[in-house]
Amino acid sequence: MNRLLTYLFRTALAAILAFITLPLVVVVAASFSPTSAVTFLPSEWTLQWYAALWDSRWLDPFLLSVELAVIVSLASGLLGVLGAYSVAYAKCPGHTAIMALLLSPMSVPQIVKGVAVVLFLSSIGLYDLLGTPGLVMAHIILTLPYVVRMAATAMFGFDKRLDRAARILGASVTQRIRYVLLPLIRSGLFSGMTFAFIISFNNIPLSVFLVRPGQTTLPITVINHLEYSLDPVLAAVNVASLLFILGAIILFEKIGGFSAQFHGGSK
Amino acid sequence: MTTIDIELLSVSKQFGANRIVDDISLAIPKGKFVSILGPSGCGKTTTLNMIAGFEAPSSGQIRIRGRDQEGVPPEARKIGLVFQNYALFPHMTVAQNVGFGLKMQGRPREEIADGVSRALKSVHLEGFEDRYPKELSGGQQQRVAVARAIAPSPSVLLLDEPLSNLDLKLREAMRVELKEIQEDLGMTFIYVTHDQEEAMAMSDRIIVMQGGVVAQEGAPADIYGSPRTSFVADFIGKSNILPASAEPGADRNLKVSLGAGKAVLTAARGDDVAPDNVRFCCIRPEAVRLAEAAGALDEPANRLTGTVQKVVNLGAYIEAWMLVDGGITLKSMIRSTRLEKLSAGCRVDLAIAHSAVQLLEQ
Amino acid sequence: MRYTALCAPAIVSMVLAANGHAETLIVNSYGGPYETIIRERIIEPFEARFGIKVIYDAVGSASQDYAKIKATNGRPGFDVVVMTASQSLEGCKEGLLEEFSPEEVPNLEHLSSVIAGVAGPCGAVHEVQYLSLLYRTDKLAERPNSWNALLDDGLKGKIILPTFQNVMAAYLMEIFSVAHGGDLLENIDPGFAAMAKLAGQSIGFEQSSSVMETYLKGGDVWAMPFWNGRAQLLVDSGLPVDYVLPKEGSIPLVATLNVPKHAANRDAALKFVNFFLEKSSQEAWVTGYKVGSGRIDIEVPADIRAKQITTEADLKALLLPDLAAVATRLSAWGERWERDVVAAAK
Amino acid sequence: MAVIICSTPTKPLRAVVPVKGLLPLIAPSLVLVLFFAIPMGMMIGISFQSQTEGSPTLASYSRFFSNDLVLAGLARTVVMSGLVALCVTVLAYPLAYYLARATSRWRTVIFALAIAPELAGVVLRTYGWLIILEDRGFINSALIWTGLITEPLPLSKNLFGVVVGLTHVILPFGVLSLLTSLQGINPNLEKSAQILGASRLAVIRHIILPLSVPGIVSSFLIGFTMAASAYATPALLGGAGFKVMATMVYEQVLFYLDWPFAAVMANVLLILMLAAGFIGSRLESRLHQKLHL
Repeated sequence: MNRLLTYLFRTALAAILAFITLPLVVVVAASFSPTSAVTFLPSEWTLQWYAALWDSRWLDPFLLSVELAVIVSLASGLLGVLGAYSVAYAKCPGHTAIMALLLSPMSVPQIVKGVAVVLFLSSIGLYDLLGTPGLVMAHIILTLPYVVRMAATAMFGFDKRLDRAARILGASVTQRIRYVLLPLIRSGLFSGMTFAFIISFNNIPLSVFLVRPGQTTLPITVINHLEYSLDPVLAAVNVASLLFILGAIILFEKIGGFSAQFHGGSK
Repeated sequence: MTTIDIELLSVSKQFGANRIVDDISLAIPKGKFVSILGPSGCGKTTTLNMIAGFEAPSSGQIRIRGRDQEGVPPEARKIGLVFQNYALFPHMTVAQNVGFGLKMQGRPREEIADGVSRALKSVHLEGFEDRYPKELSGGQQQRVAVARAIAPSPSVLLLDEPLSNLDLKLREAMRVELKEIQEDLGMTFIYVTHDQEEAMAMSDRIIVMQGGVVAQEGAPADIYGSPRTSFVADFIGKSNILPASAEPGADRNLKVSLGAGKAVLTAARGDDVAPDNVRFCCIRPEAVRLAEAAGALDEPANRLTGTVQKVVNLGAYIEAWMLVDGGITLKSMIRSTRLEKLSAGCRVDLAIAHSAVQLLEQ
Repeated sequence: MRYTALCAPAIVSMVLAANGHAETLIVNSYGGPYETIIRERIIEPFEARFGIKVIYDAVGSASQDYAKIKATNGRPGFDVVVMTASQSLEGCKEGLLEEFSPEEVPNLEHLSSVIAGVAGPCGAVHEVQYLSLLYRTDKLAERPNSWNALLDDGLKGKIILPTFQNVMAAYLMEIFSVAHGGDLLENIDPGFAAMAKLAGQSIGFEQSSSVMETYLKGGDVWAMPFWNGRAQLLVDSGLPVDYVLPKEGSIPLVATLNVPKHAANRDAALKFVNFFLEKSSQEAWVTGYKVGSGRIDIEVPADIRAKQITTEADLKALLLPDLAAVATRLSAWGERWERDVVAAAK
Repeated sequence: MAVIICSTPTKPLRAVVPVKGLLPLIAPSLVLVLFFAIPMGMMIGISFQSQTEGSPTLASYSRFFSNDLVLAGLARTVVMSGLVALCVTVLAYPLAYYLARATSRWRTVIFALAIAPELAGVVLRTYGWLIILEDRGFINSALIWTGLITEPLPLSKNLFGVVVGLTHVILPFGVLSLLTSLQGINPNLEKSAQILGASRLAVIRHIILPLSVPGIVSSFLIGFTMAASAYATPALLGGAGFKVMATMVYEQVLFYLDWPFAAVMANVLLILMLAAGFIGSRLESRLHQKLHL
């Protein structure tokens, strides 16, 4: 009976993992297909689509996307820590309501946010913020809830006696934050920032309205290309950016331990 | 006639290259209170987990009521288990917690209710049926945990440091109670702990573990009175443990040299230690007596002179450190009635019975 | 002054823009093959003649571009944008687009008045395509010459339709309406009736032209409505396809150059519009991108003339709906499309 | 009221910390107000405008609630989001349970795989699914080849395709919220139940499931709200045959240019999600009390 259950459980796990990976595998396969039709299991293999990526029409948007994602993850990391500090650590007055407000952008469809931001900037005459600065701000709105949530979870679990211990040893507020709080919430913060990075890097619905002429992000370039042709270069772009993000995550993991907070030790 | 309830035959457990339990064999008699005692990391919890069936031995055999348990999952072993942190189900009432085991056996509702009230009665928690665990104190939670474990009437109850989360007073009260419950039910208790006092207070037998092996097994008094290794001597109670060597002396006694030969004591000859193998000598503090009080001793004793170095008052007793001839320091435990006579710097005459000088091989 | 801090980066970037470059112009248009041809045939000659640096922006479809102009109240960040006559009219009405004057864009005079009228005063027609019937030459026995060919039993499950959010859909409906005794605007019941039948033939609806293309390329679809400019690109790519302008006529896709009301580089933008409308530019564009022109005085090879709209007669043969009136009906038609056409496909 | 709830037990802190605690909020709230609250306020304002300039009107709202196509779209959105939330939770549960309990080195690999969909762009995921689900896609070709079917099964351009695609996209979020909850369950509770005679199935039914209900609720909630506001996946996998609120908002903004109506749709969607969030959080706190966690 138990052996059967274990077997069933393993089979279910394998099936779920197959469900997760199948579409990715299919696209990876398509990116090596020599014909322009996107097919599964191409009969021949080619790297031509990857070679085509080394071109400013893909590289420039890629660099902009990277720049954007870095700025957005850093900024929302900073803002997220501040917000989480007030809500989860200092437990300011009305912290539950404030937490709900900080998370509220999550429940607005992105296109509505995009149009709203453009409308707002235009209506107060800040046309020059459209483009990369506006894009940064809009992406921060998008990513902030994730960072706040993860940083707040880490801070809720923070043992306040540690703070008292540091205080009795003479540490000032800033020293306590710098040497006690931040190191202990680091993995929560970093996973929030990693999410921010990924979300910003892959975003389409908000960016469509905010990219500036001549400065386009990678996903927007992909979508535009899609209007004209549906060829494996798209698959190649996606596979390449997936690899890039994986690399970025490994880097984050090295710095901050992205998955650390999801590993064991629930005490 | 005592029957064997649980038997371990050459059981080992390895995690990677790490040998946590190394070839231990045990036989636990039915209806006894048996403690597995050892410092953290000695393999006692792993042993418990193997008996419970949460971990499979890497080699060897575990038998419960004579049956090999290989491949038998925990739920089919019909034993009870009490955890250190109680592990009460937070979403169930006391009654639901205690009745869980009976419910799992598919017993009818009346029988479950019956079993629950019987179990709660034996831990003196009648009237708490509808409370939730978090509404109870630590001691009450502990009793619920015990009640839950005994409700399905297992023949064996495993207890994994069940008292260590309680404060001292409560812990001492619970010791007595646990022992009473065990005797009332006639159940086999296997009690894992690192607290030697606890083990001494309750057990019929103690199994001392160290580094994955059984260091000594026996009745509490035997283990205390004649520890077989310096580890056991040190771990159980207080003792003076000194590097020593021995050679045959007069009257079938042994001559024991301490502190590089500067002090010599006489020890009664035991049968189990060859003089050449002696490495340590162990003297319990209460065996280091003041000579005047020892006058009445009807057995041969070593006589020494020493200087009191330090005195610590423990209430009923005092603990004193004496520097004796030959430059050796011995700890002594003396009844407080003689307190007024002792202070640092006093010269005192001491007596240590030959039989109290124990010789150890390791 | 509350916005000083926020404005600072903007001011810096404006200063940099003013000092760092010579005159620049931002042109928003399409990507893909379009981009290659417009760069070579129009933008590079323009840069050479006027010494103005053109930044090419391929982001967004015409409707996304228009939404952006609307949201920014005429300051979308680009100076010239390629849209269609419908958006030219709408933008003019809303005051979001620059009205062209003959003084600033003299070449407007040379456009056929028929077609210039369609786009209104804010749109400079630089290209005319028409809705053609694109088909696989290897699958269809004979060349179709009527839109009704799409309703043939032989094409059941072998055609594909655009979704209503692709403007081809509304135009196709109007064409069928006219072909079946209705008109372009009021009496469109015959059009929807025909579309419902067509939906029964169709394997489905696709929003994106490129996805529609893949069905044709893969041979799952043998015929479909398609803008003839892109149809020609497919023909040139060597696929066994061809396209016709069926006898019932067709509705044109009148592509326009527009300048948003508050374009940063207005003068250069107007120069660019005028340049694109010059005879030589129009000839270069028509022969390069294989489309029709609103200028009827251009000289192009006979094979192109045969397939493209290049003459007054060609223009007069087209069905020209009142786009402003169509715009007000679009929403109602969209709902009717859901009820009559999409439902019929299931 | 709020002060009482959130203040720390020691008295001196009560007076000082909460007010000081508000200071760090200045920067994030400034950003939120400027780039979220005010713009959203403007969107709400727009929903009361008529398409041509004029005085405030409820015309777009009455149009919304009297139009059967729009209401059908709303119903589709709710059904789709509910199904996605269900599928996400059901599929995420075994994964999260495995991740919460496993100690082997496979754990890291499986964790990476579980969040992999999130790393890939939406185009990659959706086109992957198209290739698999299309009429001439992987599954249909395979089934036709084996002779099980002669006509392709309708796997895309309908509810099924959208639910599959969205479940795939949202699964990582479900896994993360369930993981947090499952990791909070003391493994000794499972051992206790087992030693009391509960089979693996009984342990799941009586211990794991009831104790992870808060995680299930939050996973369901995340699934619902994310599905309801997703645009790209329903657009590409649902197409003309399966329109939901998000795609309809997009059409109104870009194609019909009826922004007041788009704003009404967006607001209704927003209210739907806020309602779901409210019910969910109420349920969660009720459960916390009820389960005595």
